[in-house]
Amino acid sequence: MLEIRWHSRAGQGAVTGAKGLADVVANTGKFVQAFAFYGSAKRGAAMTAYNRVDDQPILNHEKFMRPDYVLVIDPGLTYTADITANEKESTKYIITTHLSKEELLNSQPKLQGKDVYVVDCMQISLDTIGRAIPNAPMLGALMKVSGMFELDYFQNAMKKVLAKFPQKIIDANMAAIERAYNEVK
Amino acid sequence: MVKKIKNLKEFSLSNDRFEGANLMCPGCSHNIIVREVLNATDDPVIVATATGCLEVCTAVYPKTSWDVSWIHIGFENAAVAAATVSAAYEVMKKKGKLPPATQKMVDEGKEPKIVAFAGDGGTYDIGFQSLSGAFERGHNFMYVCLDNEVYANTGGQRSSSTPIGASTTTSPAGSVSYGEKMMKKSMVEIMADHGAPYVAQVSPSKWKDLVKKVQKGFEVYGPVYINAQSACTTEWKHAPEDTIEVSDLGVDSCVWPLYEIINERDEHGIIYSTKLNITYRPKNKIPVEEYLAAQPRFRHLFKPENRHIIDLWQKAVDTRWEYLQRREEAGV
Amino acid sequence: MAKKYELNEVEVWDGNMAAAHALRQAQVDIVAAYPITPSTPIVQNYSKFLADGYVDGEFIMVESEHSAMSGCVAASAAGVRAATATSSQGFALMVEVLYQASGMRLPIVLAVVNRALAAPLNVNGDHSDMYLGRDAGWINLCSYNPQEAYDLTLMAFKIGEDLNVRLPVMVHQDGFICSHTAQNVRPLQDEEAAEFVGEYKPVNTMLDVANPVTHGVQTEEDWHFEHKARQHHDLMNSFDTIKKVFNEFKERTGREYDLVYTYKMDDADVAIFALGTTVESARIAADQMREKGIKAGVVSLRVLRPFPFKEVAEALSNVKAVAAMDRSAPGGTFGALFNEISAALMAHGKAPIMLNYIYGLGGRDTTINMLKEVYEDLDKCAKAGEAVVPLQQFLGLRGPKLSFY
Amino acid sequence: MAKDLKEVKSIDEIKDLGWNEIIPGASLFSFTEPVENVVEVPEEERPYAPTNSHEWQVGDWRVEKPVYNRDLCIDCQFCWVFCPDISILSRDKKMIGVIYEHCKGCGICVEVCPTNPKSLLMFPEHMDNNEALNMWPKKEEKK
Repeated sequence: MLEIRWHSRAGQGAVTGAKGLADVVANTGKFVQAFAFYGSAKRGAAMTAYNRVDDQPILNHEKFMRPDYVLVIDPGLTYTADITANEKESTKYIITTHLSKEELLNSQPKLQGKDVYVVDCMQISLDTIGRAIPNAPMLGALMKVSGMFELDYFQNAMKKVLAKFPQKIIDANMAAIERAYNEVK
Repeated sequence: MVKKIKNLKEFSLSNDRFEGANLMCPGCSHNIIVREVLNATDDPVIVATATGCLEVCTAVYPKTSWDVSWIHIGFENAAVAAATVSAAYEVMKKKGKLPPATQKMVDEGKEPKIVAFAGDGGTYDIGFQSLSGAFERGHNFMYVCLDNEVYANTGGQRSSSTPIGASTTTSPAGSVSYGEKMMKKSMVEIMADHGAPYVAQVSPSKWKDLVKKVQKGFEVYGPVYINAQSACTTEWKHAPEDTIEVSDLGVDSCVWPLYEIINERDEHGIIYSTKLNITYRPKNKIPVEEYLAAQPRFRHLFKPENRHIIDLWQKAVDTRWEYLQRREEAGV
Repeated sequence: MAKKYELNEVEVWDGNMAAAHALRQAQVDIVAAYPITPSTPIVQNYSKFLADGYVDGEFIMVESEHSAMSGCVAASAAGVRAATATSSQGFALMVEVLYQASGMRLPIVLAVVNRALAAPLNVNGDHSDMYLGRDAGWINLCSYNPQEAYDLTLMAFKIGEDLNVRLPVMVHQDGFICSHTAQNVRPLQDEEAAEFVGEYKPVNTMLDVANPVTHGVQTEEDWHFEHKARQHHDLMNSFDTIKKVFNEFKERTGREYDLVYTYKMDDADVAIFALGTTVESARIAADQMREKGIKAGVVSLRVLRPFPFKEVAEALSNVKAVAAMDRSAPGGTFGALFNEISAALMAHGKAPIMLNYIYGLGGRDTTINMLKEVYEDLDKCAKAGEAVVPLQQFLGLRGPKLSFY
Repeated sequence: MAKDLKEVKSIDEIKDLGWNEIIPGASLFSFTEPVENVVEVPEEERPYAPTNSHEWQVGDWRVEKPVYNRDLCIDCQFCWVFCPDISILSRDKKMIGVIYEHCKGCGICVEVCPTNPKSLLMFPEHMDNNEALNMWPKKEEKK
């Protein structure tokens, strides 16, 4: 079973991102789960979302998770949220930041020695989508880091998930995914 | 389809859809009101009733006093019950799935009229939320409040319709109390302010006025509120045969003014005119004291120490009567 | 005519979306609803379906849950299909009308997204609302995941509307853990679902002006008892219809449902008896216990009401120790599951060691490790041949261990 | 299967029904067969179900009964419109009499009767109506 934890602020699209990923993965015949921790706090509050992916039907309903991937889509959460909670030795971190990987590790020492990737999903989403919704670029980065799907395949699959949106928005998301895919380090 | 009723003789040709051998008190106004409302139309009628005297006395298993479809759910939900029956009717009409007999009536221009009956407890108090919601949503139905100013079904407790000075079982008059302390809530205006196309106050003793208003209500599309004075022999404590006389005293003293408020709306539902019409002006406006004296629920007000409440009553009634007349003159 | 909704063979739906699609496919005539977390998305989704032309009926956004259920009662008595959804405080506000719906024998469907009851206020999942309504005379179906929330909601219409049943049906799913968790769901196509559910069969409709009917009578002591007896009789006998509908559904989809759910109970020595999503998590715990040589199994109710008294006893007939997992504050006694299971076992001459765990209140995470602890307790007791741990324990609670008896 | 209350022929039969014979939901029917437009059917022609209160009686509630004097009546229909118990039988704009099975003896009909002397008066329940008519008072002088 593959497990993913998203760190986000409410409104940044982590739940939509997690569900979009689940949609794409489900189309390959795998079993998926996408959920989130909700509190009463509104837009802007730190929150977490989760994915599970497996070849078997997913029976596990515990919220507790030892993630294979931790996706941080808001730059500030690297410093304020417990992003390393319940980590494994093999846990991979993909972190939204404008810093280089080195600068990031210096600014957040607890990430040192871990398998960390950086990508500026915030800037990418501003440039492509025009709004700070960093979920789509993070999925692009995840594809690159995990090798889960080829970029083409994933983009086509995401087009179907986004089918209800205007073409302009779909195109912007595709551009965001591609840029992050190429830029993640 | 408006039923033609020129006079009482013509009205008496009506075949009642409300039956005798129900269990209401002898001399109860509720029954008179129900008959006048149902007989005001020859179209099919469907009724929802809140818990209360009317409900517990007309549908006690295994007998029903209704020759129209009827539903009771609870104390506080007659409005939503009627409103949803109305919605269900419209859905089935749209889907073309009405029962054949009903469809036939509709084809003949006889649309079912959906009417809710509730007492003042079920209207002014516990049912107010449901009533307000149903009116705001604009369902097509008529809501008739049988206003006897007291929780009669549970043994005479005060409601927010109980007028000042009335002795009830929870606002009893005593050596240091003149009874109910609050003025009655102005339900008619409250319901008119929901934007309902038609709202009126009626008394069963003025049958023609009542029938005319009910017919007007049936003619408009949207929620209609009728506040009906319902003299209660048990809780107002007058003799059963005096029901009509006590009702007349209420109307002729202007304690129970008969009037209507019409909200005229354009095709978008925007109200462009609100008109209040007084529909009955007593030739001789009698003193409130005569109305109070006819009902032992006010007997204690005639003690010297409580006379000031009678004066207050008169002042309140005069002020309100003035207010209604000024609104009518101003056309608002 | 409503538009057909294009569905994939596999959709990724959360429990709310699954329930909303089931309501849509049943082409409910009247949905009267009031929003409350976590069931809100069901009625939001439904109103969107309506806005996009996928439903022909009417969505009435009333001013309270009390009116939501009252509206469903009136609509159902009027002779149309009615359904709604709620949770927690909204469910509590509905309770008065729940009894009226069942007493009036109206086949309303209520999607209940289980949530804790205040105070303190909490929007997360537990079974307080389910327990509050369990004696309201409704058929209660329990789902453990979004697929089942969909399946059981569709089946609820067919069960409740059966002329031998004519009772309202609740379908429970866990707040958030199911309602907001997207998983693979294999829906029926619209026409197939419509064919399965069937046209609504109005009984004594108020809209038939030629046959006036009186609904919601008063009864005195001379009749009330007979009507409640008839209602109980028909609820108890609804097992036959429930099984029939489960079978028809299996023939159509291959998905199998039974009154009681069991996992690895053939040779189990110890069993967890739970409701909701915990049932599936417990399967993982049971498998892990079996790797350690402990014969663990899982039992649950698919049908909470009517209570499958005999089948529960049968399912547990060979175990040595059972943990009844109650996800609701027990309010001064043992949990309801504990009491009901114990009664079923005793009446059938079985006496395994019975433990009661209060867990997961207000959405407290129920982990596989916690469930394994329960199995460890059960194993200890089974091996000792008597209860060597307290009979009632609070699981996953901060502070000193809380237990009774 | 529940006994269809529409098939029950008499009030006595209803009283004997067991729990297994009653209609689920305690629904009651007004008529034994469809009545297409009930307002066009006078009560004497309606197929009343035994579950319709029309078929029952409350006459024994009375202490006094209204007696009707046809000779004085002007058919104004005040008694008809204000009777709470649908107990004034009026046909073709003519007052015919009192339905004693349904009259609870409230006396409203007497109070609202405008003739002088009144065309309806209350008499003790046990008194014969002809006897009552013989005792009818004379016209009252206006004071």
